[in-house]
Amino acid sequence: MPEHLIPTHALIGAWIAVGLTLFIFSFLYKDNPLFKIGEHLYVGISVGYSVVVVWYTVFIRLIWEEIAKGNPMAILGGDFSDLKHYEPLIPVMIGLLIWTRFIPKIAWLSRLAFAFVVGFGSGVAIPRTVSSTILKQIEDTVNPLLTMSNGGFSFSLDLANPQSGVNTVILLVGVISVLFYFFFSVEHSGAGYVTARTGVYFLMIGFGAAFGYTVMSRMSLLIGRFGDLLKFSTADYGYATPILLLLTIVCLVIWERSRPRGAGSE
Amino acid sequence: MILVSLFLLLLIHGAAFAAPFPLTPPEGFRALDTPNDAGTSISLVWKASPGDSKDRKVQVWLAEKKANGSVGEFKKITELPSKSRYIKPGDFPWWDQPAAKGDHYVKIPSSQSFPIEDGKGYAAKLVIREGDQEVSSPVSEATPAPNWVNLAQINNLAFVVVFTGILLTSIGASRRNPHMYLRRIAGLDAVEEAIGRSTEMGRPILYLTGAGDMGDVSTIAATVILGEVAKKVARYDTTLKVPHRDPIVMAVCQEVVKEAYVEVGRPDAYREDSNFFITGDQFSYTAAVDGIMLREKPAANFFMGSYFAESLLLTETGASTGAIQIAGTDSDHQLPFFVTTCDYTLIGEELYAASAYLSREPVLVGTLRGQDIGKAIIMAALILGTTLATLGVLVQSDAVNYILDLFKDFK
Amino acid sequence: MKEFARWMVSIDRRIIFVLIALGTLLPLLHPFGLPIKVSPEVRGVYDYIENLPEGSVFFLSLDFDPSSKPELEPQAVALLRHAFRKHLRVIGMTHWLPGTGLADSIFARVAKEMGKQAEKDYVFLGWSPGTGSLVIAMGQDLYKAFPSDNAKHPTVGMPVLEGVRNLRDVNYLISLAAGNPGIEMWYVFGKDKYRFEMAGGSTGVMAPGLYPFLRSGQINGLIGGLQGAAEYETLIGQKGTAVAGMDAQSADHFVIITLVLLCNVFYFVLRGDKGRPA
Amino acid sequence: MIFFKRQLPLAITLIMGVVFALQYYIPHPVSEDAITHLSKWMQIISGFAMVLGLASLFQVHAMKIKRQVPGWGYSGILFFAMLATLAVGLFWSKGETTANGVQTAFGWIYSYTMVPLQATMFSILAFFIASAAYRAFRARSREAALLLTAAVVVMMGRVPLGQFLLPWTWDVTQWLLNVINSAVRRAILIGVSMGSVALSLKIILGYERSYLGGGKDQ
Repeated sequence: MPEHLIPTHALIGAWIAVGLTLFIFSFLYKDNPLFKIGEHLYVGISVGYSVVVVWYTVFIRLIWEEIAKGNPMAILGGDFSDLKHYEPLIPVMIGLLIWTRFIPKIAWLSRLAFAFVVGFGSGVAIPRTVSSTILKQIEDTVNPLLTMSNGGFSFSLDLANPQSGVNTVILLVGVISVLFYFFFSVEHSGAGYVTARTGVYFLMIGFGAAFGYTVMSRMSLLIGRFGDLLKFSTADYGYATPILLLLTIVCLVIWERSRPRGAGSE
Repeated sequence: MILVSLFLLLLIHGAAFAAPFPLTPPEGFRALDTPNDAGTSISLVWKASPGDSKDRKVQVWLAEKKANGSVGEFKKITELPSKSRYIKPGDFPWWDQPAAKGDHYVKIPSSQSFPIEDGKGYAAKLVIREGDQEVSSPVSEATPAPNWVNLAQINNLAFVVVFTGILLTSIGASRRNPHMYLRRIAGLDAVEEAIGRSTEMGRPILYLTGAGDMGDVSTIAATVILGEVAKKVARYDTTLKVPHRDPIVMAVCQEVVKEAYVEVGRPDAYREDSNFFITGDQFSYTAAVDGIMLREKPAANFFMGSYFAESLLLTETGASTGAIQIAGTDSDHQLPFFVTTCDYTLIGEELYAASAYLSREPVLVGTLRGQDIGKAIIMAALILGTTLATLGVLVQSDAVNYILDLFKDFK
Repeated sequence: MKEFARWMVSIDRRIIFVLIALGTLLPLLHPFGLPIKVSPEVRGVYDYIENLPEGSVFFLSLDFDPSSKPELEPQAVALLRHAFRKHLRVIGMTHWLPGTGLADSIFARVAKEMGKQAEKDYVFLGWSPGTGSLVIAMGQDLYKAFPSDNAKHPTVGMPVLEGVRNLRDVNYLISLAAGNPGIEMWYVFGKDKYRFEMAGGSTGVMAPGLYPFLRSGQINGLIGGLQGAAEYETLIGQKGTAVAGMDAQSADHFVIITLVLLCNVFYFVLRGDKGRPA
Repeated sequence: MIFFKRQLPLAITLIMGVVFALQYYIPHPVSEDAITHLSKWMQIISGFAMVLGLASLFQVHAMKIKRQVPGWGYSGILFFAMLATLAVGLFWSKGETTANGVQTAFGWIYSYTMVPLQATMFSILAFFIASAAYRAFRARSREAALLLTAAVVVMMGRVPLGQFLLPWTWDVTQWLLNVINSAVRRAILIGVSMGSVALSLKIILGYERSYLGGGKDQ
């Protein structure tokens, strides 16, 4: 067997990856220490990873490298053209205000920073939301029901074409009835009842479609994990998967036996 | 004679073969500052011609105007087929049209080969070519400038202004009358039933506020509803358990629950530990809450707020213990799971509506009413728009666009 | 009958877990290779890339993290193979911090496979904070938003970025998203103002929510989940992990459908009992 | 002082909100420059804000270790994992996951621990969907029946085996997604957008202040 084809670091990596995968899967049996170890490792590593990336992206790339381009001596000497390199200091100040949250006495300063960020975010969002998700959506829902062809008018009954007349009507009925269902100022009785019920039926079919898609999504994730486990179960990787699977089961059995009787899962 | 007529015939025939329409200079050609832009660009318009075809090319030539008013050397900027760049319906709103529908419209931005600067005059002409023939248009001049308002988007601004007005008015109205009419929400009747059942069975009530922080509308709604649930719990003297994953949300909820107990005159029954923090991690939190459900078998589970992948893990465990489950969330991607595993689900905006309905907080009620009016306008626009658009096809008229354009998104 | 139904309903759920595990494992070990049908949503993306001239700027934003790797990595790989085969200039980035390393390795791997060079044929800009503000920043000036790429090399003067000043110079943008920030955010803060053509690829969870944008032409194509990735692999004629996974996907769906049907059969059998079936 | 704590933040929000909402309608270079600079600033500020979230997690677990609450050992594991990743990332690999096409130690940690852990965490949901499908997904009402029927059709139509056995499910799935689902999502989208515009307006106008944190104006 050409075991040496896999470099050592990849081999160790494969064993660790398989081990951690099985730790997490052990949750399917029940909540247990192996799962908790895996989970806390995950949180710890991802926090560590995030800090490193934020450090290099924000503090080095966006702040330090820009400031380092400036020449403080030139500015002291009266040449202000380098001043633009110090622009990142403004957001740094605001960012530091956010950090005052850690110091209860001056924590209120962080409100100024939040006000700045949230104000900008809200302002920027309003016209863009109106444009993309209100006007644009109305625009596409409003369509003529009839089409003009060869001097005559026709109403297309083709269900397979999403733009056909009949689908335009269904879309319109759907949008209006669902909007009406989320309308709280009138009682749903009489014609209102019929419209709201129609809305509910549309909602349920729509959620059904989403449900089907979500099932697909979750299954794909499992398939991906199993694919990796299978890849690492070959002789090239020293049968990592079967060996570690056995070990995990043994650990679970020992844990189960060593627990005092009657102790519930934490 | 015969020869001449033969020659003429050939000429006519040949010309007809190559171009049924003679090469003429473009009509109505003019250059203008590109509307609604940041400057450094000019636009050209000219009328469509029956001779427009793929093979007939249009060249755009530009020249800079000198300070003394003379025109510099013309440079060829681009070449395009004459049968292109027509103004289509929907390109420009009726209140801001650089030219009529069906005309040609070309925007010339500044480029490295021909930089266009604001405030300078530019002369433009078109050269129409077909085969080795060519004709030139008259020269037209324009001065690019940046604009202060994007007129094409003025309907967007109008929408924002009108909506702001509606919102402020309805908040004002609900301050005067916080009991303005709101329709009953089906899931809310179940709340009472669920609490009653818990009391009968002597089992606790579990209430989750979701994964969001206090910046989430759904979390705010969840805390408001918690207050109302807590009042009923205090009256019935049942146990309430609220496990948390965000310390700030927990602090807020402690206040809310305490106030509720005080309000119904049972401050003695309030227990500080009904709100407790578990952890911020999604799956440890879920595992812990599942454990509570299995051990203490609450008679009613409430899931309010925003949820992610953990939703199914929670509701499925809850369903297996036989609890009444009431959910309310705006996380639409998780709604299918709540709907199928819970007894009652407040869908999307119903969650916000429930918080307004129960608390009668003027700002919440007013916002709900304001959004309702906005929705009514949109529903009306959809029905009216479709009718008008169909009418427009029937009578072959563009007049309906005066209304339809108001609800379109222009750039 | 009722006794049986009650016994069946209270069966240990770990037995169902085993069923799912088998439904996944067996087809992976013994694939049966059913043909993949291509939907118009996916074809829309393929056709647009197919018709882009050589050297066009293609922006691929990998907005996901390892938790969605099995669904979105095959999409990314198939799109990159297609783009590199068409000799497009590719710009990559991610809005999801934990996905940075994954996105980086996808770019590096496919580029190596297709013989493409970093900075000449493609660039991976990496991650930067800000989401919506970041998109606006790139729409205004790409070099201000990303002074350097993920490998810390300055972006100004990179051959692959020649003539690209901001998002307006991008010919086609695709966001492969597992949630927010993702496709909708790219539209609202990006395309809405900077007018590039764009499409989306997403996990199955997100896909149904994107159909309104597809219908209105705000995105001109949509690749949904593993099935979408398999369709794209079929279109470019280079089968990969998605096509390989589809048999397991089929089997799993049938296990679930059977379970849902059984659940309802037992439910109706037991419904005669007093009260709500627990 | 009360001015700085209460009115000033509201004033800042109001000014920022109004200015940058109007910015959208102003194509002039002055307005474009403003948003170029501000969006760049926001990038940097978001970096600072992220640290806030990370720090509070740090605090929670440090507390657990200090008080030795049950399970504090797991918090210890978390700390160890975090510090090890930090040390390797900052001092050894300088933040690079690959250097000259070769995986660094930092990249190794990422691809052999973080990737499998995170991917597996979500894949366990596949099992729970299956168990819920068996125990909880019942047609309790007409609505739930419609939901489940649509779900089954889409599950069939979206996989090759379903398309092979019942070819019509493919067409019905396409129709469900393109027409019914689009209508529902569009209505929800319009409703949610109105809600978010309303929230943004309330924030700008000072009706909504919970984002400022810290409960009632202290």
